Amino acid sequence: MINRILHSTEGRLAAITLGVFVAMAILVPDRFLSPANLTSMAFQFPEFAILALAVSVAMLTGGIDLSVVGVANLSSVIAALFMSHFAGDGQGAGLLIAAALLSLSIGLTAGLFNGLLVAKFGLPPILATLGSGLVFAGLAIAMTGGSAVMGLPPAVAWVGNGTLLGIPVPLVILAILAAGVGWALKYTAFGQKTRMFGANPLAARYAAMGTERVLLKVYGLCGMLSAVAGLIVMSRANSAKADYGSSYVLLAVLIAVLGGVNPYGGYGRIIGVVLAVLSMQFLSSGLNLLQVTNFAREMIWGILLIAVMLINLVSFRSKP
Amino acid sequence: MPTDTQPAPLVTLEAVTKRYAAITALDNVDLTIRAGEAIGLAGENGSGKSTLIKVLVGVEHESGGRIMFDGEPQSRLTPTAATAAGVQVIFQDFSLFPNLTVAENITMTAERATGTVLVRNARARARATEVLNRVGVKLDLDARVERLPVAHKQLVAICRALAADARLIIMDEPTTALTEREVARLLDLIRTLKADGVAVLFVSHKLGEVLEVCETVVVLRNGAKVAEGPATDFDSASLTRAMTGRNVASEPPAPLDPTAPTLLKVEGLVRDGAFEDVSLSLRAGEVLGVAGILGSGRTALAKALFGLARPDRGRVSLDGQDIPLGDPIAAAAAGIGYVPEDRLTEGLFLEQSIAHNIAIGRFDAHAKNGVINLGNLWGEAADWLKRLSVKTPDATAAVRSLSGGNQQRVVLARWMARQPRVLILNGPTVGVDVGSKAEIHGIMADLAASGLGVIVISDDLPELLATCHSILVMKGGRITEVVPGGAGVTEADLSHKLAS
Amino acid sequence: MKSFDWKRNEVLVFAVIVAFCVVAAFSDPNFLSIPTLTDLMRNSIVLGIFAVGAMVVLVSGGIDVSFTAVAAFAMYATTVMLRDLAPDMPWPLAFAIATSIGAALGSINGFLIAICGLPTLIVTLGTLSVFRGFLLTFIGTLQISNLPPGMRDFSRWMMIRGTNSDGSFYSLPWAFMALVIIAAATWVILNRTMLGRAIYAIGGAPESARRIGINVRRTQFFIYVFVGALAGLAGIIHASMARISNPFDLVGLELSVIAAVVLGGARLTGGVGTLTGTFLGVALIVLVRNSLIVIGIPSTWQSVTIGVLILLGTGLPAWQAKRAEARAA
Amino acid sequence: DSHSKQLATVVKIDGIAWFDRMRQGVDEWAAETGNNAYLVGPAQADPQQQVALIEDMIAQGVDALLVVPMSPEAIEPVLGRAMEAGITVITHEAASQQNTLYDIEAFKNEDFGANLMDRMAACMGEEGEYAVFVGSLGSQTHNQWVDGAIARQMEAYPNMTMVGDKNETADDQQQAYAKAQEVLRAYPNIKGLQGSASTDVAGIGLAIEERGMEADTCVFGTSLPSIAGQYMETGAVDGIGFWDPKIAGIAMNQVAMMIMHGEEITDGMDLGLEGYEAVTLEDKVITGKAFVDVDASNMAEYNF
Ligand SMILES: Nc1ncnc2c1ncn2[C@@H]1O[C@H](COP(=O)(O)OP(=O)(O)OP(=O)(O)O)[C@@H](O)[C@H]1O
Ligand SMILES: Nc1ncnc2c1ncn2[C@@H]1O[C@H](COP(=O)(O)OP(=O)(O)OP(=O)(O)O)[C@@H](O)[C@H]1O
Ligand SMILES: [Mg+2]
Ligand SMILES: [Mg+2]
Repeated sequence: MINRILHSTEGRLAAITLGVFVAMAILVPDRFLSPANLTSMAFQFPEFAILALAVSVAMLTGGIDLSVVGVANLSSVIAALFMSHFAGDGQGAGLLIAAALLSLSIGLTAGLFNGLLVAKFGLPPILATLGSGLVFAGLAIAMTGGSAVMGLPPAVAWVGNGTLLGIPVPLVILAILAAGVGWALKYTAFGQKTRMFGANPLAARYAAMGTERVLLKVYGLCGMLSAVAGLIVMSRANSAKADYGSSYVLLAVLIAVLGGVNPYGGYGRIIGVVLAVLSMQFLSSGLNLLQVTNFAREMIWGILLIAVMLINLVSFRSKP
Repeated sequence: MPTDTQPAPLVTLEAVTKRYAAITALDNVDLTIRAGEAIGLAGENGSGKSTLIKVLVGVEHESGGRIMFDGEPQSRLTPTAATAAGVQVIFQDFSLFPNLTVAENITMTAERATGTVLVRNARARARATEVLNRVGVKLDLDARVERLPVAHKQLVAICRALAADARLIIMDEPTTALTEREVARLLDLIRTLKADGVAVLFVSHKLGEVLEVCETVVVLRNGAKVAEGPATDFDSASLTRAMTGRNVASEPPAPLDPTAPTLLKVEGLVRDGAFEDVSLSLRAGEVLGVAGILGSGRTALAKALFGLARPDRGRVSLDGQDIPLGDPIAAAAAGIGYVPEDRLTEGLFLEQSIAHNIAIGRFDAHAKNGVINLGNLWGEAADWLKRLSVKTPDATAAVRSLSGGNQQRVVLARWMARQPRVLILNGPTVGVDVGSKAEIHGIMADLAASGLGVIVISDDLPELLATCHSILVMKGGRITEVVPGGAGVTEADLSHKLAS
Repeated sequence: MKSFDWKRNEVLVFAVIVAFCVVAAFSDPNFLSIPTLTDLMRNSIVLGIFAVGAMVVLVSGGIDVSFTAVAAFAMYATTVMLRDLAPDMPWPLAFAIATSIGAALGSINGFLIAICGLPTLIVTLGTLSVFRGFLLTFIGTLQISNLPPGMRDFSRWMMIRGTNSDGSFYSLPWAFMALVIIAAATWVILNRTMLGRAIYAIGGAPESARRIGINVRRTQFFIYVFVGALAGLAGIIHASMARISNPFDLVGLELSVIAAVVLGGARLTGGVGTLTGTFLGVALIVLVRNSLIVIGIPSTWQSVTIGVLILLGTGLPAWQAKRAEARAA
Repeated sequence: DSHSKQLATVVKIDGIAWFDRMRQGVDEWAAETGNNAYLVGPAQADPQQQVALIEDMIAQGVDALLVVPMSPEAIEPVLGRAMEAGITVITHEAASQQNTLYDIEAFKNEDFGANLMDRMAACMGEEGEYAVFVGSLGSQTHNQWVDGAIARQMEAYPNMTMVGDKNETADDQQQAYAKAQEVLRAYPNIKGLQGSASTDVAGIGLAIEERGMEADTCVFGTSLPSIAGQYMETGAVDGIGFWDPKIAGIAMNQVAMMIMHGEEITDGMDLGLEGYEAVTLEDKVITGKAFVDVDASNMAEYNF
């Protein structure tokens, strides 16, 4: 049984995540396991986990989305401008819903733009999204002059800071999105096509699969996920700005890869991504409690990534 | 015969075994190759031919047994050592460098063998030109190989092997992409090589070629050597029996019902630079062959019919309904299917499961509001595996694990599951063994019998003659003639019509 | 005879550069001047060396995002070493040390990629974090602005010097020669040696390369060591010219460098890339980054401009290639 | 023991000279008072990472949080949570911060900017073109300095003109250098350049040195002697202004301690620290008079 678990990438990752958790619980037992710390962690990781989810979906097709943070900020800046413009009218929740829909549609549009670049114009995804990410971030700067948009209605705070039945709202949103994306990849025609396209784009074309549509949908989905992450960031910062979370791009890529998503396409499971996010967060918070400098944390992430790859390698080789 | 005066054989294999995990790809194979000798290596798909070659040149390492060059045992042979010993290979997949030029590809191995550190362009180009002349083809030395048609790539691969001063040239199915004329040229070349004392190990599914050029024939089955003897002892039938362990007979196509309705109608189709003014019609139950020499536009036509390329002018209609041009999805929806030339890159999702490879076109059909009924989907895939008797214990295994013939059946099953009206097969039996080949021909006949229209593009003239009701001859992008299939015309006639 | 291919990326990028210069010259007649040229050349040195390395890796079918961390590491470690142990060390020795540190870090990439066979993107993404994290955790975080005299001497060593009509100076440091030498050496390796052929070969078809006896692992290992060494050298040149050794520097440039190289026609899938294209790509990026004020684009729109440029620069050729492919199909 | 408190100073980014100087102050203060006071900062200059770090500090159960915000707006909610949890929150360089007990400012930002302008104008002979640089267009303090300077120029120096927009340097010396080159090319007659990020004047100074324009230009800005010193030596940079982050760090910890001990902060109070001898209190903002003017003549007095 244990052997079976350790034979799958996700199984090994689960073991590692558990290992990190136990190690931290032993090293700083009182504080790591304290409710305050557990809640704090639960508030922290959803925003970049959602970005990692978006990157993973793009990676499944053999692409990548480096524009996630740009999209998140552009959509939240526009939503914030919208809300601060109408905030005086006092209809908090209604305004929030309208703003959320607006930001989702911005995310979708930005994502479709990426999809268009990749599918119709044949740009390599890494450059298409690098360039479009700069454009999205740049538009947000141009709209705001670089400063933060404030004056949001109080209802906004609930998205990033509230709880639902005692569970942090961002975590609830993440759970719904992860489950939804995981389910869609497995049980819908779109999900199956995404995976198959990633495995061999040329053969997908020869099999009369609508490859352009699939790519458009994939990047559109990435854009919407990014917009959700943007909403959470906006709510947690109670403002929107063009450069929030700019360090999350490479982190999201790192998490996706650590989660076992094949950057060349065709393989990846959402459960792996979730486990990778958890192990990162446990490590990160634990090391903070141990007062290890944040630079060491960066190093340890890198080591973790390479170590997981090496372990995968060794266990692939030792298969009978 | 006084054995002591005879030099040690060029290559000797003693009880060579190669295992990949559970699979025994080579099982105690003995083989001797002497200077100036051509040996034909025959066997069905997956019988171990390519593996034998890889072991012989150090790309893979034997799990047991001994390899000797000139009587010297070789321990842990490397490609460099094999090249140094004068062994050159034309790999089944050509193993060329698509990003390099023709000249660079041809001279790469030879130049490396000289041990030079610096590139000697002038010398290399002279060498490449010389070899190209010897093979009798004209190619632009500076063209990137990725831009060449398949046949030219194969010629480059052949030239590369010739450019090095080889003592043994191994040819793993070197004629699959070549037309009759080029094959004849290659066979001539092999005779010259032999006269010069070069040995040739010739692997081919085209039994006629093997028997024509080789003096000895070795037959592998399931990795083991099952027959060996002078070529004169074999004929096509006995060789087939040795390879498959049974008799395979080809049947002529069932006669076409003269009242069958017209399915596909193509009128004045033009794609500048590829084909001109193509008109044809295909009836239900008809198998239509397309023959032509290299670059005659057959593949371009097939792709245009399937929407992978957009024709400049003309109409295509199915059951009287016009099909939008340049859109494979519309073509597939209208009922046209296409089994591509290159199975590995265009046909299969190698790392994905066999079931996925079959189901690729059926996701939408089994989905309601986008949600797939997985039970039905996999059930259907399993059903097709059974109907086409694909040999695999497990539909969830990666399709890579199947042999060529079974892989081709998977691609066929994918299209059959979509119940097309017209199926276009491009090189349906390329790299497929005799046994599987006959079965694939059987599947084609069944399809036609069930009312489909089938278009077959092939370089294998006997195949076209045996399976088609009529055959279109394409030359320079135009259909120049329509000849009847079956016994209506002989292979030599057809070959002449193409070449003239 | 090779016929000239007008559709190559190089031509396109060159045309964009010319167009940009024309617009800039119209809005500011002083734009077309020697100081502009020397400024651009000076600003291209470090990016150019990085780009050469990135190009070689792309040609071999890999991708390296860790080179900026290697450069920062080599640069800062060398400065610290000089400051604490041998302040009077002449610059050639210091440069040799930085280059060796770069090569050593590159060999870690090489080991993981060539020997262990891990995917290049993942490895270098990991080592990017590791090198940077190690540098900042164990070697130091404070920028050193009092550079050892050797490094300062190097930065003041001018190849070209002149006075403008308005009395200001322009100058080009000898550091530019480093770029020229590296370009020449890389050109020889790629185009005139069998090693270079092997690099193109493994980028085009690794399995075929293995079959004809090219030692793929050794070649890959060499590439990552070479790129590491280049990065180390670029790092120390950067510190010398900026007169400051800042361990936070450089990291973050990696994707722009890769974008410049691809702009110049190198393929992300490997096997294709030229030095001419690479330098044109670098020139374009440097030009745009440093001349937006001149053509009147406010800095709030800078990010959009560079983004659009990357999209156009990679998009037009990609679209052309796609159409050409559709035609050839 | 029960008197010892845990005070976490969370800064914009860890590892740079400025905050290392602040750490010195925090460490000295901790040693002196016997409290567990320390300084932390994110590895990258990203407001979200600072938020995450503050979350972790709250979870650790610190008694006081002393924050130098990367972006005051972004940390409003998390500081709100900290205050709800009963943590004593003090900020620095964030006069607009809502969720804080007190914000400590070394000086009034507009005054500081105007002071730099006065020094630059004097150097320029009160006439000619000048340009301004900010670390980022979104940085409140940088913009206040520069706006204060521009306002001062408008009212007092009619013969001076600003050329171009605010130039953004991303707090990066290399970018400041490239931007300065560009400005020098675009406006060859320029006489004044004013920087905001501590690395701005260094980048500008390098560009000036390379062109040999040390004597023709006046470069002023916020910086530290350790960064700008070598350019002040050659005259490429003419003068810098700053406040001592070490004292600011001590001030934050001190004020927090006073509050936890129930002491009240009043207008005109003496915090017992250099430059904070008579602070003004306006709403929540405690403002000192702690700016230091440095040029080549007195730079040797400051070793950071
Ligand atoms: N790398 C490998 N790993 C596992 N099994 C392999 C590998 N390479 C070949 N095989 C297996 O070894 C057997 C022999 O394969 P081989 O390619 O030598 O056959 P072949 O006679 O050349 O067939 P074909 O006519 O299709 O070229 C097959 O069953 C194949 O699946
Ligand atoms: N003589 C030629 N040499 C090279 N290319 C040619 C020549 N004639 C035509 N072509 C081009 O080659 C392309 C490929 O032709 P196509 O593949 O349709 O030929 P084919 O007869 O189907 O070949 P095969 O079936 O052997 O692949 C066409 O698009 C055409 O533009
Ligand atoms: Mg084979
Ligand atoms: Mg063809």
